[in-house]
Amino acid sequence: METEERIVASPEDVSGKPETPLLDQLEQGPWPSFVKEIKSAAQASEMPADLLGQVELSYKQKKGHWKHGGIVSVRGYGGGVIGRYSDEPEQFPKVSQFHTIRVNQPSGWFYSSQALRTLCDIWERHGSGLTNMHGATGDIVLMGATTAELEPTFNELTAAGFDLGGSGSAMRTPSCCVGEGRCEWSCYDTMKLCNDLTQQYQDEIHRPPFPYKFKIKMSGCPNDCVAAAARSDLAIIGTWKDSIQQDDAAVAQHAAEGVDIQKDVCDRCPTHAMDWDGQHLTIRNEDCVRCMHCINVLHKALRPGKEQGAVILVGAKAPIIQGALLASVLIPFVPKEELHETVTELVSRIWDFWGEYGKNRERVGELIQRVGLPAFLDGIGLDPVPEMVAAPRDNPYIYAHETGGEK
Amino acid sequence: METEERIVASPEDVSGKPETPLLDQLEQGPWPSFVKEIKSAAQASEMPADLLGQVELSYKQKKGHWKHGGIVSVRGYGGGVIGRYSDEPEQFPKVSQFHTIRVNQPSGWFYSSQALRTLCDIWERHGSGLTNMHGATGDIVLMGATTAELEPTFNELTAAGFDLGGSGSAMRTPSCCVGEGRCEWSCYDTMKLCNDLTQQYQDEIHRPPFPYKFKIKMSGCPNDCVAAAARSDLAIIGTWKDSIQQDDAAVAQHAAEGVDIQKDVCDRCPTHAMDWDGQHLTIRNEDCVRCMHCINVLHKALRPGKEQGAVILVGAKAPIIQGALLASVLIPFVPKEELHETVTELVSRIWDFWGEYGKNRERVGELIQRVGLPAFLDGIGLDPVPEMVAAPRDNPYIYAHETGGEK
Amino acid sequence: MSTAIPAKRITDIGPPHYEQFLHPVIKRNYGKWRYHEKVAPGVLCHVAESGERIYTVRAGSPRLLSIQTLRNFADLADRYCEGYLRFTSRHNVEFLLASQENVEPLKSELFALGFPVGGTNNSISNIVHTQGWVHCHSAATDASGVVKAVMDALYDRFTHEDLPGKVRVAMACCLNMCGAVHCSDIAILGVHRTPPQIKHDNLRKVCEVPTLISSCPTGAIRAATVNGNASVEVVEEQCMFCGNCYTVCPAMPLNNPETDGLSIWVGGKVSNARSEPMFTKLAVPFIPNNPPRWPEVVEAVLKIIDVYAKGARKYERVGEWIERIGWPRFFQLTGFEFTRYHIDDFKHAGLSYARSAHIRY
Amino acid sequence: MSTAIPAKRITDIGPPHYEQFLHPVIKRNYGKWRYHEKVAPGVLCHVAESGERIYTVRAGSPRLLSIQTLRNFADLADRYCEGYLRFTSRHNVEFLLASQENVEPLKSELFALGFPVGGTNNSISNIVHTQGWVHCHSAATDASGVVKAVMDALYDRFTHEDLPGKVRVAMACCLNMCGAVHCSDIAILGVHRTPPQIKHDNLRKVCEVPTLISSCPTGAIRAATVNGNASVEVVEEQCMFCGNCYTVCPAMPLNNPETDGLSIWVGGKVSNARSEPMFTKLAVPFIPNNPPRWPEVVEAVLKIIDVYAKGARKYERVGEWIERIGWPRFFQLTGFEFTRYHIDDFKHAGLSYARSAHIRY
Ligand code: SRM
Ligand code: SRM
Ligand code: SRM
Ligand code: SRM
Ligand code: SF4
Ligand code: SF4
Ligand code: SF4
Ligand code: SF4
Ligand code: SF4
Ligand code: SF4
Ligand code: SF4
Ligand code: SF4
Repeated sequence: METEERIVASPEDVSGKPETPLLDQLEQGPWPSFVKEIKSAAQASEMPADLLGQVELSYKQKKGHWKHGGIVSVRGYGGGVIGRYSDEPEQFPKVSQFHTIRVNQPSGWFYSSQALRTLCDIWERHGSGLTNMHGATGDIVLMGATTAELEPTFNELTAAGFDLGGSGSAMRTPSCCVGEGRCEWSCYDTMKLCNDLTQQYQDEIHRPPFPYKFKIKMSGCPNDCVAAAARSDLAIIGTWKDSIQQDDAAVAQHAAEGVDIQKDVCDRCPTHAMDWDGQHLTIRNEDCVRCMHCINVLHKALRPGKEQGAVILVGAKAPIIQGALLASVLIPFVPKEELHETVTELVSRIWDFWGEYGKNRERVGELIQRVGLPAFLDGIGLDPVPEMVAAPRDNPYIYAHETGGEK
Repeated sequence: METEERIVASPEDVSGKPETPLLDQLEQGPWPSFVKEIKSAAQASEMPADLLGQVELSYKQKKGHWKHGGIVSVRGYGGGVIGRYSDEPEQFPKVSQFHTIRVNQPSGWFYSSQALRTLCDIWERHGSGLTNMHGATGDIVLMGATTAELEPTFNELTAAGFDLGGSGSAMRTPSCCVGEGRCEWSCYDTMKLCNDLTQQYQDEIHRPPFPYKFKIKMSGCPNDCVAAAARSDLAIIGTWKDSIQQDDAAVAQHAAEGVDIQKDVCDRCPTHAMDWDGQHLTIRNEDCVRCMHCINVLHKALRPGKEQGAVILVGAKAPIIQGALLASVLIPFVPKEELHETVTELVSRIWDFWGEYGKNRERVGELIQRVGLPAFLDGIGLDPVPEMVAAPRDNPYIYAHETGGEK
Repeated sequence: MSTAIPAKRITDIGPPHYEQFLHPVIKRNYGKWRYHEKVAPGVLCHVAESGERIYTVRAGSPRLLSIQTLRNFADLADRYCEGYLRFTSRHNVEFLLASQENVEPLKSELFALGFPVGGTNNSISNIVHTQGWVHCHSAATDASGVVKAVMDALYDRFTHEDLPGKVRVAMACCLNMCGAVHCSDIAILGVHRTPPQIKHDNLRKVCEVPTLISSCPTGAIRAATVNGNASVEVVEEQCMFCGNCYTVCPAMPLNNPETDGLSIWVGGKVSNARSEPMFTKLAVPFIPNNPPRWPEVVEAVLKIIDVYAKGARKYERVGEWIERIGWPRFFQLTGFEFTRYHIDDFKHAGLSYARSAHIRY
Repeated sequence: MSTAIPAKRITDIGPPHYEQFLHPVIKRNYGKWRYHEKVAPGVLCHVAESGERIYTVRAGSPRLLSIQTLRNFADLADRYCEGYLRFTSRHNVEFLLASQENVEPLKSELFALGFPVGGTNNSISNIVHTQGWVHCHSAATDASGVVKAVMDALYDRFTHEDLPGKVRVAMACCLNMCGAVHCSDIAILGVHRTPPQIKHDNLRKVCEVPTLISSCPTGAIRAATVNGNASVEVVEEQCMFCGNCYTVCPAMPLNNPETDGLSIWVGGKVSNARSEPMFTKLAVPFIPNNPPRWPEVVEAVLKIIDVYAKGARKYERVGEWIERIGWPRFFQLTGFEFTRYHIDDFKHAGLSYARSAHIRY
């Protein structure tokens, strides 16, 4: 059972701030130091020093000192703030309330220096001066606010054009790779779609309406630079339908520059869809699974095809509760022109089904695991296609009732 | 619910035997016909004609006409006979009792013409004259005996040197590939081991002692010509530890005879363990997973290594009850000299654990699925090795109690 | 019928020792084989380190054999093989010859008797199969008849070695899957599709109710009192017709001529050659029983072999070929419909969903 | 502290539109990029169809940044980038330059400020991580400290592109795995190893008992009366310390300084390049918390990277390399012990057993 003895952190140094011999060791070494960052923030706020003190205590005791957060937010919103309280408020009064504010990032995490400074100024006025750029979901995380400062911070943020992201059983802040902003491989405009969906679902982001969280992430190609397939309930991954665009001269140039095309490209193609005769590269596009490898390596010579769009996958998540899931294919291809409409329609059907059948704290992926993909497809009105499965069933335990014995 | 109307099979022809217009169609066509076989057996017994009649009825009605078998056997044995009764005994009196006798085949299904004739003669005296050469488990199946003839048949069989195989919750008749009898790839003497184990476990074969059936199958190499990995509770599959034996001249000869060594051999090696420079084949044996493919194709040039033995796998079975299982690795390598001893010891530990923890009708493989491989290993006293798993766990749900929190 | 009953009862002697059944060439070279040659379809020659050779002539068999046929085999063995022969793990018969000259005469005699020589290398060997209506109470279809119809159509594939790789076809008449149907290149499987018809009158007499209830993998069976008898009921929506309840209790038959039939499965294998062993996967969920020649089954099997033969690379087994071209293409090429039944919904179903953006268009 | 509170309350406006934050070169060539060049570690050049070029300089970040540092970044952006910059999905900062001449001066300034340039191509980029003792109630370890210690050791791997392929390292401080720890080349994961310490006094006040009971994936939690209070009990053998009960109920903390610690996982990936995405697999089940520098964790990570760097073929990710050499060799090469904990025993455990005779010796 929990040890009840109270260890006092560290003797305070002359300035009245606690000494932090353990954390100070993390100022050493070449990688930028979060301890330095906290100390630097201490120039403008009293909170960072108490944060350091409490973390030092944790380092000493090998134990966290935060209490399970209660629900705090701004007026009219049901999320966007993670409440956090110290369990040693007497020792560290400045972090007795130390909430984080999730501020919705601009698509692709692009900023002007001016916008960054505006955020800094607001945060200097209202909080600890500490941030995460960014949170794992994608938000700007303003780390360390008292309850009283939430509303004022929010008001300044919205005045400056920023708004809160999601938390709780809500639509979470969507995020996307840089896409057409700076990548030649993007098969649709990830930043636009991300922004459009974020704007479209403001209500679902700010007022949790679901059985549990719902995340959408968008990558412009199968490299999936935003790890959508691992951690979003709906992953929209750019791809193409026609043939890889190929520039033979550039292939030759890569070869001349030392790329071993047989070994490093052809032999690593997952479906062996390529042949290299020392002169010419032939791609059997009907065998290509759009893995991106050859394009990645021959980056000046090959590009995704021209008939672009995305594959939509569903249900990824971390292990809690029933085990981690990778996203699985729901719609094999949506032309980029139809993406916004298709996603909107799909999301609304998924939310309806999930709202009706999802259990408390059951992610969409777990719901599908529980009821089975066929039932889920029925529920959202999608026809089964073989692209949805790695392979058809290998057990003969077929429920064939729906048809009264006739299929 | 079952239709209760009785349809009479076919009008009898002049000879008093039923006409079989449907089955007669199966005498046509080039493949040897089981209908012809049944008719030919009818020369010496009255049973085959009634069998034909009943099967014709089944063809007409699209429905079997055998009753669920009761337990019948010979004196002192608990198995070896599958009881079978017609549900139309009035119409087909000669097959009102139509049991099959499972006769344990000689290792490798080798016979002398004399032994075959002895079996035929015994079966002519006591049964229908119909056989399966062989049953799916491997037995000689004498098909169609009355209860009264079981004991006399058995006595003649044992007098001739034959004995019954297994059925029910027993050790089943072991079987093996031809192995050293006629295969250059056999890494241990499958026929001898099969015969030794069969003799050793006579009691377990004849007097069902287990929660369910237990099957052992032996293949001399990873080609697994007896499909052990798919359908035996214990699969003993020959393999080797050192390097593939290679005859360079013969490799060259294969190449000269038109084998495309790069494409058909190297490119198909699952771990790309081979290089062919047009002249010489180099095998990186440390990468080889002993799949047999290169040996199969270059059958005059390559052979398994000299340090031979077997990998022991456990738990294969058909779907009933919890889904089909392929065998999984239990001991990655046993030198051939130690095989008999190791298998004997292993089998006895498995039977002990299974006897104690196995549920009724739970195969060993299903028991392992239920309790988990770690618990099974503890139970039989084997240390875990990485060869047992395709990959280590991918979920963080680790029960770490056994060590009181310390691992 | 019986005549000579031996005086003393002999038991637990096990099978006769195989050594006495080995051809002298085999006996002399046992465990000392060097390589083998592919002589012709159905004919192999194994060469020993000693230089001695043993020829094998393999003939197809319906497996259900009369003693008359077995005696014919014995005669042939005497004539050409010094009296030695064997059967294979796929139920073919193999004649073992010391002299190459005997190969052709033996082949002619076998063909004349109606037993084709073949089944070796990249051909289609015998269909491993089960009892069906000929002997089993559990069967949703016949086995021998389906096999005969299919093998008639595959005859040339047996006598020729012109496929990309080995193709193993298997057939089982119910979900018990006696054989290795669950790991075959192509499998034909008898299926029931309606829940057991409970014989309430005698259920208590012939079955142990708790065992019966616990036999159901989906927990569909519950204790119930019917017409005053202690019996059981089946929650029909939970039943997937596995027949396990019938195996443990004769009062639970599933046979139903209206709804019984067959299904087709593809892409399994057992050997470790190249790829690891694989389970067979669903291709066609249901084909009605259509005896005596099950033409729809024959057609489906031929279709698969046809597209496989055209599309697979050398040595690729059916499952390896499909993995390379992808399941969508398989359904396209065969014209089989992809339905909700193809999507697994049993225990580990969730792991069968396509978890990547790897897609062929 | 607060000063200028706006008159009218503004809500639901969403984030500012990204367009206003795009560098003019990017704006002009948006969606019209042609190819990119690999200039140097941490430096990319994207070339548009128009011929225009945008240079990217990527710098490593501890992610936990003070406003002072952000202002420094803004100053640099003004100086070299016409005021434009971005952050990456792995929390690095990227400066966007129209002129190649500015690249070196910017790099120098960044290094001088303590922010290394690198993380591109086949280097080790930033460790995606979580809150740890700095902000989360659930943490079994710290995150920022572990990351700092590991990245200090991996510094040269960040500033050089000399690995066979990309290596993505991730860290999460509890099983909630905020991030993509479950799909990373190398993952460091905080783990609890003792069941929740139930606060029976206030459980009823702060939690809904039925929700709490149903939160447990293994059904380990049962209703119970303790000291007269309605509360719950945990069947300890059924608990695998996932912490889900604590997430739904503050009266179930798992933190325990004696038994909390870390585990190491390997071989996951997210990209579809070559192989499909893969989950991370267990390498080291437990390493005790050893702040401030967690030397055993650093050592284990370095060990993996070391053997990977030596053994992998070009472009092979860690998981692909292990699949090729096999797990037994991985354990051999790293010297990590293979234990019963490595063998899965959760829901789909049975499918993780090695189901073939494919073995390397
Ligand atoms: C701040 C952040 C981590 C970070 O350091 O960046 C975070 C922090 C927390 N996460 Fe998370 N999650 C964060 C991204 C993620 C991600 C990654 C993602 O979104 O891409 C995941 C994995 C993907 C997924 O959703 O499955 C993630 C999976 C979880 C889970 C497990 C959910 C599951 O279904 O498996 C929980 C538990 C829960 O929701 O009850 C959780 C719960 C939490 C809580 C709220 C703790 C709790 O038990 O209630 C953490 C608050 C910490 C704190 O005090 O600051 N967090 N969490 C990330 C959000 C910042 C942002 O808004 O940008
Ligand atoms: C005769 C034979 C089929 C054949 O035509 O060759 C056969 C026939 C029967 N099998 Fe089988 N099995 C036969 C080999 C197999 C095999 C193949 C093997 O042994 O290699 C299997 C799959 C491998 C396995 O064991 O998993 C097999 C899996 C089953 C099962 C499902 C067992 C399971 O655990 O999944 C059952 C059901 C049962 O045991 O209750 C079963 C049950 C039966 C019964 C006894 C029917 C029953 O429900 O009780 C069948 C009797 C048919 C009859 O009246 O003749 N039979 N059975 C095979 C035995 C002949 C012999 O001794 O040589
Ligand atoms: C006679 C027999 C063993 C026995 O004891 O009865 C046998 C004998 C040989 N097998 Fe086999 N295999 C026999 C059943 C099997 C089985 C089991 C089965 O089919 O149920 C398998 C596993 C099939 C599977 O994976 O589903 C099997 C997979 C192989 C392979 C691997 C083929 C592959 O690429 O997957 C080879 C190698 C080859 O053919 O190149 C092989 C090779 C051989 C060789 C060449 C071995 C040798 O050097 O003598 C033998 C002649 C093969 C031929 O038919 O051309 N044998 N072989 C079996 C003949 C069955 C039949 O009548 O057709
Ligand atoms: C900037 C960023 C996107 C963003 O919107 O922020 C990005 C940008 C690029 N990625 Fe990425 N990737 C970015 C995160 C990712 C992620 C996500 C992650 O790490 O969490 C992945 C998936 C990782 C995984 O599989 O676990 C990712 C997998 C790839 C790959 C596939 C590599 C592989 O072989 O598996 C490529 C192709 C390549 O590098 O050849 C790629 C290639 C690229 C290219 C070359 C695309 C291009 O033409 O511009 C960009 C420069 C890459 C570089 O670092 O050398 N990017 N890339 C992300 C930079 C993160 C960082 O700071 O390090
Ligand atoms: S996911 Fe594809 S399009 Fe997006 S940044 Fe990565 S490589 Fe470019
Ligand atoms: S994108 Fe991938 S699958 Fe397609 S040809 Fe290139 S390497 Fe092969
Ligand atoms: S399993 Fe191997 S040893 Fe046995 S017959 Fe087949 S190829 Fe020969
Ligand atoms: S036996 Fe198989 S794995 Fe080994 S070298 Fe030959 S083809 Fe490769
Ligand atoms: S598969 Fe089913 S019906 Fe056929 S023999 Fe086996 S148990 Fe009987
Ligand atoms: S057939 Fe199978 S699923 Fe249906 S009730 Fe019987 S045991 Fe249960
Ligand atoms: S991983 Fe766990 S401890 Fe770390 S931030 Fe997420 S919820 Fe908190
Ligand atoms: S920690 Fe997880 S397994 Fe243990 S009681 Fe809580 S919810 Fe259940």
